[in-house]
Amino acid sequence: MILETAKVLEQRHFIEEGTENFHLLTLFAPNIAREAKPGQFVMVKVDYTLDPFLRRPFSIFFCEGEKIALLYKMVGKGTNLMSNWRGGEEVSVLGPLGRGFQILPEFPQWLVAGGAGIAPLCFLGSELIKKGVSFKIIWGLRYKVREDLIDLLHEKLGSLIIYTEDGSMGYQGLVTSGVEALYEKQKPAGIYACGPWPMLKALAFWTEKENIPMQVSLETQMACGIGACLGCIIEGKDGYKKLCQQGPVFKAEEIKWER
Amino acid sequence: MILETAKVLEQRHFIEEGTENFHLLTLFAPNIAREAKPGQFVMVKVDYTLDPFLRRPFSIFFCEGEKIALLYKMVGKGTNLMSNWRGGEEVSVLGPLGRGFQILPEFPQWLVAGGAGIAPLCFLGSELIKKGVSFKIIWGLRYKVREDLIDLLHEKLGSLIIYTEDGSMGYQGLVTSGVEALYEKQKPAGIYACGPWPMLKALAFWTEKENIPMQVSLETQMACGIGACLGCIIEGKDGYKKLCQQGPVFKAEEIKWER
Amino acid sequence: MGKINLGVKVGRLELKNPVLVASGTFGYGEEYAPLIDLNQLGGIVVKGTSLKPKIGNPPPRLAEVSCGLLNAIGLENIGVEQFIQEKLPFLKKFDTKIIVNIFGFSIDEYAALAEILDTTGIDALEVNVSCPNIKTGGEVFATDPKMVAQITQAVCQRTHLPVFVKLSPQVTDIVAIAKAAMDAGADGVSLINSFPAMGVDVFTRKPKLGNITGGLSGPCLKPIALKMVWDIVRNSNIPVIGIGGITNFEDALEYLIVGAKAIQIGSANFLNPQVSIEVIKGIKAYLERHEIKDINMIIGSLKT
Amino acid sequence: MGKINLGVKVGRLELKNPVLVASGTFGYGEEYAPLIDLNQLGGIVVKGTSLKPKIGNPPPRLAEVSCGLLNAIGLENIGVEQFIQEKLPFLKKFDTKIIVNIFGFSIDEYAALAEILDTTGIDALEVNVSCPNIKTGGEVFATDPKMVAQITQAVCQRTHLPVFVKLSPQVTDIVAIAKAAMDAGADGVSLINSFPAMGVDVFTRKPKLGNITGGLSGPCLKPIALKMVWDIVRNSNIPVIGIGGITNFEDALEYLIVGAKAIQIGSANFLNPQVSIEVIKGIKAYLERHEIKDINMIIGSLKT
Ligand SMILES: Cc1cc2nc3c(=O)[nH]c(=O)nc-3n(C[C@H](O)[C@H](O)[C@H](O)COP(=O)(O)OP(=O)(O)OC[C@H]3O[C@@H](n4cnc5c(N)ncnc54)[C@H](O)[C@@H]3O)c2cc1C
Ligand SMILES: Cc1cc2nc3c(=O)[nH]c(=O)nc-3n(C[C@H](O)[C@H](O)[C@H](O)COP(=O)(O)OP(=O)(O)OC[C@H]3O[C@@H](n4cnc5c(N)ncnc54)[C@H](O)[C@@H]3O)c2cc1C
Ligand SMILES: Cc1cc2nc3c(=O)[nH]c(=O)nc-3n(C[C@H](O)[C@H](O)[C@H](O)COP(=O)(O)O)c2cc1C
Ligand SMILES: Cc1cc2nc3c(=O)[nH]c(=O)nc-3n(C[C@H](O)[C@H](O)[C@H](O)COP(=O)(O)O)c2cc1C
Ligand code: FES
Ligand code: FES
Repeated sequence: MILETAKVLEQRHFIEEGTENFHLLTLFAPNIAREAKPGQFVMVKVDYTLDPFLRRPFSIFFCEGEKIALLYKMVGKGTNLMSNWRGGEEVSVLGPLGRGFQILPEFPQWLVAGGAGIAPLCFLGSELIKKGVSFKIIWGLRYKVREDLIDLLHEKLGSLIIYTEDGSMGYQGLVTSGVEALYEKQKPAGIYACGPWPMLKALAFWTEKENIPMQVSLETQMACGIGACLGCIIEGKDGYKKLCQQGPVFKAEEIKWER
Repeated sequence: MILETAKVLEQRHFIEEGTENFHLLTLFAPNIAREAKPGQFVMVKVDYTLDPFLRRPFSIFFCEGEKIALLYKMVGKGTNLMSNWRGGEEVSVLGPLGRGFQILPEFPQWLVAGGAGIAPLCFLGSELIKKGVSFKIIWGLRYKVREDLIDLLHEKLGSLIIYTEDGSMGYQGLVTSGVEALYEKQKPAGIYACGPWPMLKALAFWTEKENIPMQVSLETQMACGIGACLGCIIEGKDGYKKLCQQGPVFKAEEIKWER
Repeated sequence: MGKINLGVKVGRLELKNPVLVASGTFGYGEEYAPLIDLNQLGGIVVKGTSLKPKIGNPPPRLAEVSCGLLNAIGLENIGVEQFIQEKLPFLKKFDTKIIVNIFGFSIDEYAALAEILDTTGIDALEVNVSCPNIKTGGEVFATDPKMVAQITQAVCQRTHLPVFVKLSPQVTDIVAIAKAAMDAGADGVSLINSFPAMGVDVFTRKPKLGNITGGLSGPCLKPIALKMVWDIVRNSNIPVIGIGGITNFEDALEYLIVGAKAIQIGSANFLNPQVSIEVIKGIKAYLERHEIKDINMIIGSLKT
Repeated sequence: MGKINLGVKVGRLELKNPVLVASGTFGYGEEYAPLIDLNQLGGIVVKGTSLKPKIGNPPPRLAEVSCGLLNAIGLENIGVEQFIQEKLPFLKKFDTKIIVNIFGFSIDEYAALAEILDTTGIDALEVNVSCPNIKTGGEVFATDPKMVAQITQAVCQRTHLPVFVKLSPQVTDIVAIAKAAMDAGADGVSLINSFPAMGVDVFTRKPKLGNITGGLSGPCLKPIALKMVWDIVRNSNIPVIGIGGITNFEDALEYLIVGAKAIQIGSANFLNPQVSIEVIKGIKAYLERHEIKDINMIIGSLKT
């Protein structure tokens, strides 16, 4: 765990009328990059004034050499400020934090992402490629994303299966229907998933029924990111868990999915 | 008085090791430009988050056609944020505010500036040139400024007399000694001054003694800028005055200089 | 979807929408008239007014702090007579409610102000009790339920207008103070006033305000004010006007959802002179988006 | 210029510098040990500790607000026994003072905690009185001078350690509470604790916190806390530890200049884990620049 002054190497904006918008921030952060594992996250200081007040958590999207990259959506004031960062700026990054994915030996494995949930799964996918583990990656979106973002993902991960709710890219439908369709052809040895709660919940019930081990990367409000404030708890089946320290990756069966 | 969404046309940074730093922000603000008079100011919203919370007041440095320009020093978080603005950005500007200088018919007139106090006097000087009033302009600085800023001022105002405390540009000494030196050759019909309080105070005592009419542009903390909050008062000889409404330009004799 | 109703009733005071501007932050309306259409506002609460003109505190009177503003204006005002003669006629031209914020240093002064203003054609009184009681040697009225009750009663006896008592947040039990005001005849309470606070310039080692201490206002206070409004509405039926740190329509809705019947916007007017109009528009758009026909269905709708 | 003295004495507690980290924001020290050198700190106030472990409130427990943070952790902690066995040995390795923040729901619980911790080798107790008294049906101890006095006395009777009582800001008269604590035997008071507050998500119309209400902390509170410290120091000789919204050395100096003998940094640790070290460095550089040899010459040096 390192508090590092990282340098912005590049920021790419995947923005276009009618697409889901993403931003890709590449940082020179050699110390964090050296330690980072797929599924871990960083806490980014977004401003030098006090509004926004807290750091913002982001999964590591990829980690190559001395660089780490974050893929994020602009949803509020913090990410808005971040989207203005340009090459050369220095930003304070705390990481790598939390426990990452536990890579299973069996395959095939499936990586199931919803929206910005692609971020930790991309890093995981690169790692699986390195390890020679075969996997499929399914990405669910509300509507299409810009082609060059898809190109980037192809480059990192090979082919991927896309579902959009409005059918504007890939197959039409929810990512969960994609999973079920795929399941008709093949049973996975394990699933790693990241995305909105309803998606993860649906997958959790389904994998339980089908008896497929699943790891999920969850989100919650955070303050410290290092286990000190006890603010980021999430309800597990056997009590509260600190998401920043015991997670953000959990086994699906540890989590209390009914709320 | 107009609340205008102005467009940043250009920002120039007069920054160099060993110089006093200035920033020149040129705004497309046709409605404000149409009404502005020398000595008036604008209130600029510096951020879209709530820290900093208040607008920041700046004198109009020049006003040409549909453009206004602000010349400012970076002293804190608001001006720091402003210094990052680039061409094309939209910013909220309230103005023109307050009462400007009353241009006297007699000449010669002297414009005496300290530091960023040059801002309102530059606009005034341009106006005097238009009216064919002859004037001298004396600018006191702690140390030198970048040559291209001087060039810019030459272009707007013709020649100017510079005093620096460390002698790194122009004459060495305080601007007040410059005024006294000049006085040996010529008595001005009136003085307009803007700068730090001690400078204005010294000038006020001196002009009183020498019986020279002087107008000063003052500064104080402000919240509304339009006379509503009663926060910007300054002690006049006959009671408190609202700087934003009754000023920022006052006759020197109206002000209580002892504090 | 048909027309949306934004009208609310706070005690006897009917407002065409729940958005007011707060005392001391909107002058006498005339300062903002060149910048916004005053007719659109639910109401204007004018600067705190006393029997005689008041000069106020020495400068500096303002200091910016994190997400807020410190002020020590010292209740400077032109006095009630000059207000009636010079400021009120202008305000009356607009189709909006005029509420006069009054303060005194004795119960008699409050009563006298109520009487003078009763028949001037204003729409309500807001009683600022955050003043030291000069008779008891300076204890602030607002912190003692008995004193608040006495002032309220004295005011209500001398006026036919709706009366709102404006509460200070620096009390242990805000509900007790609110109840005291209601039992004494108020139509409702408005809260919060600015919070006693201070700042220091560490380089000169002097207080940032000429008066040493002042009042804190702005978004920094909102979570505190919201909780106080909630404390009152869940423990009583008292009509509440919520004040504190509102800078956009979401902030305003937070108060309404918690249970305030109307809100006031203060310091944010400085940041954005058109904020009140934007809040009204924002609330309306929110209701449309959620297909809610009447603002009153939002008020007190917090899901706990 | 010779060596600068940063050492201060707060009641019987001697600190090598006046910069502490606040309870609940620094865990048990071990979480921050990889990021900063704990030896440099004046002291560490550990997470609020109760007799038995506490599970805390349901999520969400945090919400960001303007220049601040709402939390409703619900005093989750591992209990005093587990603290002594699992956390204290690690903390003792460092050359810094260890202060344990304790809380209970009855006077007996406070007394028992004081007794258990007395001989464990910690350096002081901080008594968090912002808890509801379950015997009287939930009234918060911190708002009643009599209850604060009783708790303080019970604690002081069972321990030889310096005792600081941590005050809640939501009271009418903070000076009365501070005096009650001192008269009952405290070495000093620390203030402020977080301020009762809340937030609402206007789209779901639900409270932002699982517990509905929570405590506000952060820079938004600083001007309020500073004024409360000032109220106490100018009306008494009570040693005060100032807390609230400190994010840099200037903030810390504001408290010291007003008269606090030491300060605690809370939420800012989240923003910048190294803030406490930067504050110590900043204070030192300030003293050097102003040619002041001893931090004690700054304390209470406000020019009014
Ligand atoms: C472990 C972890 C990893 C994450 N990884 C990524 C990532 O790789 N890419 C990405 O785009 N986002 C990621 N997020 C979510 C990201 O942290 C939030 O989108 C971001 O903090 C929003 O900041 P903001 O200031 O722009 O929004 P705000 O103005 O703070 O809020 C805007 C909206 O976002 C929601 N929000 C704010 N903070 C969080 C949060 N911590 N978690 C969830 N929702 C939040 C708010 O409730 C609100 O609805 C991650 C979150 C966690 C906890
Ligand atoms: C009518 C008027 C006209 C002005 N014209 C100019 C101008 O043309 N060019 C220029 O560079 N500056 C001008 N100023 C000063 C300018 O407003 C401040 O420098 C600016 O507000 C500082 O903002 P900040 O956020 O960067 O500093 P902050 O972080 O707010 O403060 C940094 C320092 O600046 C001081 N300061 C903050 N606000 C003011 C203020 N309103 N007046 C004086 N000092 C302040 C603070 O006390 C502090 O010492 C003018 C001020 C007034 C009142
Ligand atoms: C500059 C200023 C002057 C104020 N004057 C008064 C006043 O005269 N009477 C009063 O009751 N409240 C006064 N207030 C308090 C506001 O009406 C309001 O209660 C407070 O600012 C909180 O709201 P806000 O956070 O929206 O500003 C004043 C506030 C400010 C900032
Ligand atoms: C997440 C969190 C947990 C806290 N837990 C405690 C606690 O257990 N005991 C206590 O006395 N104060 C607790 N506090 C209050 C802080 O110690 C401190 O008094 C308060 O946050 C104000 O300081 P700040 O503005 O620097 O954060 C907590 C604060 C936060 C933000
Ligand atoms: S974010 Fe603080 S404990 Fe997890
Ligand atoms: S700044 Fe508000 S009256 Fe002048």
